[in-house]
Amino acid sequence: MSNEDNIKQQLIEKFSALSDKIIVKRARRIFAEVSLADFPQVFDFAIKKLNFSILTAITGLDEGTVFGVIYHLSTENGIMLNLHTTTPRDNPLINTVTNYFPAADAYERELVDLLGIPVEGLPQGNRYPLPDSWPANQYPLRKDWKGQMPVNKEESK
Amino acid sequence: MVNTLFHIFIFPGFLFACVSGLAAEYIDRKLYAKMQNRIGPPWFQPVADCIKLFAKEVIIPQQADSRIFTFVPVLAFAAVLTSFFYIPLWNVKTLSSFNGDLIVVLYLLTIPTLTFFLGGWYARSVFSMIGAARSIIQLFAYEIPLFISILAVAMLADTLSLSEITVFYSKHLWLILINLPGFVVAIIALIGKLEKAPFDTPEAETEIVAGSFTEYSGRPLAFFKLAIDMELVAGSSLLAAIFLPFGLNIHPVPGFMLYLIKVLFVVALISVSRTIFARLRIDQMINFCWKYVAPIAFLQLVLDLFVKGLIR
Amino acid sequence: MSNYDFIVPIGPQHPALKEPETFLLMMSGEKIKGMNVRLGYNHRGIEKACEGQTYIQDLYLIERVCGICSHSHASCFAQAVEEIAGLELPKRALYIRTLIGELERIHSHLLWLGVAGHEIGFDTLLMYTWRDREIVMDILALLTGNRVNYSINTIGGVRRDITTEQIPQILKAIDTLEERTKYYAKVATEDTTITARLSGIGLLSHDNVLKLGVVGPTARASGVKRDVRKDDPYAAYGEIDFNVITDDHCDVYGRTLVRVGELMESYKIIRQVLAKLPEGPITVKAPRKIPVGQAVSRYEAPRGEDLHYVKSNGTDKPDRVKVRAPTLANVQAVAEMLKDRYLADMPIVVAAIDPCFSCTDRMTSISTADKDDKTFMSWPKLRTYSIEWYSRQGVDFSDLNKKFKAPGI
Amino acid sequence: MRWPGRMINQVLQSLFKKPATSSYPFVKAEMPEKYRGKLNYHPESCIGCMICVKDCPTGAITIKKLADKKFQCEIDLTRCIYCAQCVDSCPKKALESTKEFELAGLNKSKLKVIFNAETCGNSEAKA
Repeated sequence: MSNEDNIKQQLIEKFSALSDKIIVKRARRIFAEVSLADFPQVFDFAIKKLNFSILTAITGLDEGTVFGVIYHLSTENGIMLNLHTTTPRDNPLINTVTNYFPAADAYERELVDLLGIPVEGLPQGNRYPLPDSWPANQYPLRKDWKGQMPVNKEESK
Repeated sequence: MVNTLFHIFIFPGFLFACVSGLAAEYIDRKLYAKMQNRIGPPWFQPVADCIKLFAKEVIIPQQADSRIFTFVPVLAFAAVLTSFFYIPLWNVKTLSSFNGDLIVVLYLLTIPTLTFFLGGWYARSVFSMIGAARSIIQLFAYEIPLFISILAVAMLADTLSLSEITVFYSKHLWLILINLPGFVVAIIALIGKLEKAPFDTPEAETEIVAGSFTEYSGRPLAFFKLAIDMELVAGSSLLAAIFLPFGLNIHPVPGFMLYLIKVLFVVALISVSRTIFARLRIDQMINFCWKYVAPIAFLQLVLDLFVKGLIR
Repeated sequence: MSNYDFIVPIGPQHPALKEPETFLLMMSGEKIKGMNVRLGYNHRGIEKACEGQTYIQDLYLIERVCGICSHSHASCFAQAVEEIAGLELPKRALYIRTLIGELERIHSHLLWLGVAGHEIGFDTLLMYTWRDREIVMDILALLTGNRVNYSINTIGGVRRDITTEQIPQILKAIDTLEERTKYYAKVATEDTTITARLSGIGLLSHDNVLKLGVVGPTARASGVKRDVRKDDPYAAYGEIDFNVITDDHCDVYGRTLVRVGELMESYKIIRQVLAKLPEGPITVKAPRKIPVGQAVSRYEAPRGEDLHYVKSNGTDKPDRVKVRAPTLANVQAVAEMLKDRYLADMPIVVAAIDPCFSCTDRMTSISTADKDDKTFMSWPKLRTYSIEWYSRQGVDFSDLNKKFKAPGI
Repeated sequence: MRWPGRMINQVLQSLFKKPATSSYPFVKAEMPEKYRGKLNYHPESCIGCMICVKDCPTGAITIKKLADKKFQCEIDLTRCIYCAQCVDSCPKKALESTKEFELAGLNKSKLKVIFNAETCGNSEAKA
């Protein structure tokens, strides 16, 4: 029973809803689909019990009808758990994880700036990564955003 | 009348000071480059820098006090220039000497540091104010050991006039060994005065851009640069006159050669120290000066008192 | 928090910073009381641009995220795409990729050693380390055809092979570099002026590292034994034995020791790679259209753990590319390290995490619609714009002795 | 043995050594053999398959068909990033990298290098 399956087993015991949603893609990579409702408990369980002590990154996705957010957690010896949650497109809202990881505010500010997903409980501070003079509610990473894309010449012909 | 004009403008005066200052800077930069395994600048680089700076636009910050801002560099330049008249260059005789001209020379060589402070403080920019404050803090750390060691040497010679000091020491040549600790203290103080590497915190490039010179550009900056170069030559010739007084009354031409070699020796010492030491933080610099340099200066004082008792 | 007298703007342009970022230091006297970091100036829209180009073209774009660690980003991206496409790379390609990765680590650490020397005012160290760095740059130019952007990776392997007569040249270069690095290790540890400037500053305790998620040599200098090459081996690191250098000085001096130690390890790794270089092809045929899937790949860049997330939608263009550079994780710790330190320590502490802000920002600030491209700013217009921009940041030059507020604090 | 100025012997030795730097514009600098510099195009072996145009990350290369079997290639040096992906993708080896790296120019028009079949048989650049 490799370490990854062990973790998968514990997760499924604790949260029966996840039983078919966890895939061990390859050594040291576990992908899990978690609904927004019970995300906080899964997140807390993973950090406290399964000692995923490091949050390496937070990725924001524009998945058409919903916004996806992936939390990449990893343990000291390299196993990575990627928790994927979705939030509705019309009024997206996720709550912050800076209480567990103070350094996560940079990753969350990226969600706010680039995808327009407001993060509740984010401490006040400089905006990142877009400049202050960036026009309001323009979110570059959304698929329907039509800025001056650097399309290379071959396509424009 | 013509003789004094010649002395003021040509020999130990304006022309000689500028040319020797620029030559000293060239030698310093070329040695520094060669020691870092680089080719280094061509011989005319310092001259080219000066000409470029004189041609550049002079920008005076809006909130700076423009009168002080423009006058202060000229003051530094003038102070160093006048100190040339009192330093016995290659033989005992100086242009004008009176009892106490040692104090005048030491005072004239301190004025540039004060002008760095005034220039930096009245430019009202954050970087230059921090740089100005630092140069004043540093002034106390190296000035007092310098005064103690030089006055100890003067006390042994029982006079305060530079030419009589050199006459006295050229008679008792073995006293040079006694004054060696004083020479070490004076070299360290000269490095501090010129704000060269280990003590260049007031113009630390990576912390406060250029310290008190941040807001300067064009002619004022050229005057400041020239003042520092000339101070290098003036300081080295003062040290050579007091601490290496051998061969002072031989035939003028070899005498002048010997003087140039002595100044070159001091400039080489300074550029070696600039190459091999990292820049000290301001608190480390003060600890170093009061922990090591000041005790050596006091040791020099005690030594001179002891020897004075012996030979008088 | 108004216990400061004035603000020193270590602004977007400053001699201490190699790339644009703003540290507004709240100072009282020489002590730093607080700090307000603003990033995002070097933002070039690489993630959005990646969605508009094919995978092969993206490789060259991802490679330009950063000048010094270009191979790290290219390999990380290529690994993710190969994982999605399920490609089984030939062994020789993995070994060559590891070789170029280690050569890049040498060139990056030697560059850092020089920059650290420059930050503490010791330019001789800069001149000597950068002279020796030329040796490894020439080797890289010999192997890959370019000194900096090597572009040796392609989807499914590498583009150039290592010929037999190149190997002795590499080994000779490695021997001279090893002897030079031993000399620099001796200088960095025994020169009291350097150690005085490096030790005791930028302190980061062991649990602070874990709390702030710091990565790379900065974390390893505080005793945290984490190295992606060991924890999550990729390319050929599984078959090479090397040890992870850690140190427990927890300060800039410790980081210097860790980086010099890693240089020595890199020489050991390169010798093993060249000794065990297997025969065989260097690429495997990669499909132009990558099947639907997603992958997360990690790489130990010279500055720390670099993470790429790629999601593909079956076409020949990726659906989403996420790059998290090591510096983004480390920069949060700088405010922690600089609490109550002197202003003179600021450049060396910032340089100690070896920041690479072009990695961190990696997005374009696309010109806004209202300003048409042809407006050139005249000199006075630029001056007023910069004064107004700085006053918006809370740094008012008009009258320095009155206290002024910084945004966000 | 810890004392300040550890590099003094190395520093004094290099006083008498040859400098490591060379004064570049006056001394020619040589790039290694397979350096990826300015591109070179052989119109006779090109079959106009446009793979290079598709693969170029910055759209720097365009191929025009003058007559059958005769193609003209135009490389915009301001857009080219010298990654030599086109050299790899070309099935007929019509493109190759040269060692030339001094490509700075004063006017942009000179940077549009046009390789034309008729005027330059041996694909000399008509810049």
